Amino acid sequence: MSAELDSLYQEIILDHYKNPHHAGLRDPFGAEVHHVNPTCGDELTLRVQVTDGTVADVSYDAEGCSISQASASVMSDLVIGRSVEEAMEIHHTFLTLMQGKGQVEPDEDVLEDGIAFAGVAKFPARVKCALLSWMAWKDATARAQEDSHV
Amino acid sequence: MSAELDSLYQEIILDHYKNPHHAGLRDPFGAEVHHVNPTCGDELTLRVQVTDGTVADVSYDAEGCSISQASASVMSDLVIGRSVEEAMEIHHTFLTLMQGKGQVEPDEDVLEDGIAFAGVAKFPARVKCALLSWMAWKDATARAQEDSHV
Amino acid sequence: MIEGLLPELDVIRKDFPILERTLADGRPLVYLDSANTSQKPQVVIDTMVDHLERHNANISRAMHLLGAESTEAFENGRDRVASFIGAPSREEVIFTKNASEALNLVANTLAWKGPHQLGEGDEVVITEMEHHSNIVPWQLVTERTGATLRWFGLTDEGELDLSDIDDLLTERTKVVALTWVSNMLGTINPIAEITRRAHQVGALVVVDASQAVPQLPVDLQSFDEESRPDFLAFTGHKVVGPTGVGVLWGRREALESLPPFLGGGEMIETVRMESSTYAPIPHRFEAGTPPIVEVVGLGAAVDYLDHVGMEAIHRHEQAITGYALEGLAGVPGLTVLGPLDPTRRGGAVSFELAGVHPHDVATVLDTRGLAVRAGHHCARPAHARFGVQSSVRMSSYLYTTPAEIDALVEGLHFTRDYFKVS
Amino acid sequence: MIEGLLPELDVIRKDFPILERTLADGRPLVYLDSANTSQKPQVVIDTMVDHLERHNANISRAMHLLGAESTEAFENGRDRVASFIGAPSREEVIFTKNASEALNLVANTLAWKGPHQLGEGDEVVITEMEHHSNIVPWQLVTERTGATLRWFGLTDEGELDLSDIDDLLTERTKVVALTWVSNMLGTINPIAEITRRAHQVGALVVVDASQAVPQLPVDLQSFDEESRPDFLAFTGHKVVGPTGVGVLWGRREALESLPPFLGGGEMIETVRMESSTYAPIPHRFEAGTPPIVEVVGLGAAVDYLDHVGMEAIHRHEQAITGYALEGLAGVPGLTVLGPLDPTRRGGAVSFELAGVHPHDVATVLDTRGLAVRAGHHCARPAHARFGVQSSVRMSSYLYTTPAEIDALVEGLHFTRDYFKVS
Ligand SMILES: Cc1ncc(COP(=O)(O)O)c(C=O)c1O
Ligand SMILES: Cc1ncc(COP(=O)(O)O)c(C=O)c1O
Repeated sequence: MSAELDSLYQEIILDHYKNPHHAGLRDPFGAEVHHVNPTCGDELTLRVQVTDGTVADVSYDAEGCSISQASASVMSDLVIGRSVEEAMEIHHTFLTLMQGKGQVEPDEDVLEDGIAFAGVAKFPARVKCALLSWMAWKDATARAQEDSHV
Repeated sequence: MSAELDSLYQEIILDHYKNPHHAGLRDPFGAEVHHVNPTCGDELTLRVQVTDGTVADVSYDAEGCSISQASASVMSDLVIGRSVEEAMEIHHTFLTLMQGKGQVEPDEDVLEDGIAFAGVAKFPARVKCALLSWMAWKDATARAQEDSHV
Repeated sequence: MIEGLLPELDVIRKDFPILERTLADGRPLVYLDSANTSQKPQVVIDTMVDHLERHNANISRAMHLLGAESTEAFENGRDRVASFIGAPSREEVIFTKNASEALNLVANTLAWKGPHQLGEGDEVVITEMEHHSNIVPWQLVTERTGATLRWFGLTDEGELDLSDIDDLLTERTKVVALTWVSNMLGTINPIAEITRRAHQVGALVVVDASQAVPQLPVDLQSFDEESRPDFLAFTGHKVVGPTGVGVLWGRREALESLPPFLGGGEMIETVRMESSTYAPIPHRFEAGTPPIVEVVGLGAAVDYLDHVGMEAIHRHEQAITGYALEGLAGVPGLTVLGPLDPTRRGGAVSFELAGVHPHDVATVLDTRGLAVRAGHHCARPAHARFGVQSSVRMSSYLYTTPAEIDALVEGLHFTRDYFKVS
Repeated sequence: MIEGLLPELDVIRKDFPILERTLADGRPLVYLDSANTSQKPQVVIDTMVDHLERHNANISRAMHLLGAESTEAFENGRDRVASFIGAPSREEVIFTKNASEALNLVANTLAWKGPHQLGEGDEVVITEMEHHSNIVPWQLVTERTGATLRWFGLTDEGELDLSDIDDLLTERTKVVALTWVSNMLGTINPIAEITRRAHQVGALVVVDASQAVPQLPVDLQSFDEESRPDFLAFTGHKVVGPTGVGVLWGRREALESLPPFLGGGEMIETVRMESSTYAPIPHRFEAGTPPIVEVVGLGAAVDYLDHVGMEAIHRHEQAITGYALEGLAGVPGLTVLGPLDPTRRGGAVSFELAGVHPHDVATVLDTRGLAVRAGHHCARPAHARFGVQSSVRMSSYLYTTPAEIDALVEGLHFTRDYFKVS
């Protein structure tokens, strides 16, 4: 039981939860979105700045549980500075991990601290928490790109 | 099986079905109602004339099955010429018989040809057919009385 | 031997516990009322029981193990249904309480502000062969918005009279709502062709597939875009599933263009006292606790049908219907309402028997263990079109045998004798 | 010994098969999420199975033996429900798909022509402690008709703030809609008193009894006329019945004054293409095939509760809730939202645990077999009122034992330790 819990609440997650990276809304940004987990009411405002096809910045303001907060922190670490294409691939890899019901082996080279979320996949009720920031990021990035194409 | 059927389709019922009494709409009348059995679409237009607290006349135009047609015929026979009060009591007796699931012994003194419907009570799907004209009569009589009190 | 029957009919019949029931006098039940509601195979019942006894919890909102299991079972039902009808996306599958609610959902929301809001000058086109559930919602919304209700008439053979289609479908037409298979006449309508024509004038097309989905292999993805309806409704209890659940499939953009229907839990994003925002489809249209165990049962039901195979079920229905039409043709004074070619119709066969009221026919048959329907089958206008007030209807399904049709025909001869019809 | 517990709690627990389930590590299930949905006794499941295996048929419309049996079972469900809530007449009991539909039925139809039609200048009054299902329908109908939505606020103790009742209830008030028992705070509202006041200004009163009917003995006939609500809604799955069925009780004249809601089969009298007439209540509001097996199951459910006795169940809930409040008070950093006197509240207890997010609390408890709810429990405005985004909620029912409460309290201590909260 404690082992099961420990697989969910890995040290990395608790560290990011207590000291989230990139938190706080910043300028400049190309798009801002507000996402809600309607199940529980967790809310997230997230900004993305895309410059020349690169995720120049991600910043956010989140109210939520350890998993959703830590996920926002890890996600920002992973995507900032990447090309949108690379970042989308990381997003895809993370999504596959989350939907794998604990059967997918995480790839540390791609996911870095994100591998700590492997245990979340075994808690279906918490998968949404881990995905909230990623979904918001994807949405915001799409909008930022749309705008930059106008 | 035929015995069961015969208990439903008694000669009296088939006779009334083939030669309905009081059929055809007549004047004068105090109230006219149109009732429908929504299950099957059987329709009945029925007129009632109440004079000095007596059911002076009942006439009707019915489209329907043997049971509903025969019931309209027997009902008219039973109530025409009675005081509204007496007729309501007969109505009540008939209703009790119909809702008795075949357990109620019919009273020939009160129901006359109406006792032939005792078998209908064992066919829940047909009880509505037997009651259609009675319900219409009750409704029309109430309206006729209301109007005469105005 | 009749061609096209399901090869293992005996085995299939064993799956349906109710078919083992014997009635008074030890007569077996002959259930010929499947267009009204279908019987349920053991696997559907067992799946529901297992859910209630081991996994019952509310969905989405619940954070615990049972909640996760229940949510997964429920959403798996959505996957199963989506794949059963070949829906382009699982999110386009909305669970309602029955087909009637699904049709009302569309009609009702078109009264309110949105790109398709109805108003004066707009027209809604239906047909004279609709079930009441695809008539009354359109009467209500047109009365309430000032729009006009129009309809296709029927030919003497019981098919849609398309001769005035150019007059009916105009740029004023905002919605065309029609049944795929008639529950009274058995007619199969040319859905793709009518949809294409309706789309040319910019109308939304709502298809009542309550009788089609149980009988025909339905694959929405196989339609090309112009001829694919915008909405499709059917009901769980006619596809060997439980009562209490229906389905509205809608093209994503069409669904997204509708304003909210019922408001409440599950369909929201954020609620403030002043105003709320709404969840994306499908949840946007699923207010309150959904029919959880019913969706779980429906998933098992469409799995069962898939397992037998919809092509095979369709062939079986055609074979039984053909056999029935032949048998009925041998009963003096019997007139079938609707098309007589079994390859061009569904499995509901309505008829009149001269000299005996439909109720009386049904009662006589009932005492012989034969369950048929008598009345207007919720299609009063179609009856009126043929100048009849009611009719008798027999309707078969994958468990119906030729012997049961023989029993029906025999029962009808008996009925004529009993009522001394000459 | 705790006073007020059900005397044969062990026997009652045996009636609920899911309670025998063991989870990972062999831990027993501790189900403390009954305000979300209740578990089902064997008799409810068995009654549904028997119906599906032996009596399944569509109702009313069917003319045969199965149809008659099914209709009788269904209408018997209506009798049982009517008697369970002391309805003045069985015809005042309408079956919907859940409580949300019941509330929407009233709100939605008030948009249309009729004696109570809403419009500009009219006001609808709700409260800040409503479930989303009693907020959103009123937001939708007021937005759509131009009426104004107003609401009672809450005191710091979690009770209705009635200090501005004279300002809120005026001759402009057309509807007052409020919950009897809060699903988040547990608060029991003075329904009779508020109804009396609302009736004085001529408003209709709609009571959301989703949490009241499972817990309190409800007897509508015991209210005097002025203080008896006009409508009362609740849901099957919270009274040990199945999903897919809800109840709207309405005073006859109030129901008769509402225009039709969903149109279709069963709710009509006569249908012509041009226009239709409608059936009397209750069928007028039951379009399409109703939740037949669900109503049969609900009948068995309320019979079961009657058999145990609602007075006894109420005492049990109070005893368990009192015991829980005591236990929770011993957990450092734990704050209960809502009234603290167990004799004046229902069985849902929401709380915060300082330093640990509700989700994380729920997950830790879940790994110990404890099922509680975390989130806003579909009552986001009430959470906002208390400045919190979400909370943990435990909710008991007739099968809950003091040992389960002990397990919860122990689990909360463990949670604090696990997250190193000091
Ligand atoms: C107070 C209250 N009202 C309404 C509802 C809605 O019930 P349902 O989801 O069954 O429609 C609930 C339960 O979720 C509730 O607790
Ligand atoms: C063609 C058709 N449409 C709609 C319906 C309505 O289905 P339900 O009663 O399940 O809402 C039926 C069945 O009764 C039907 O046959």
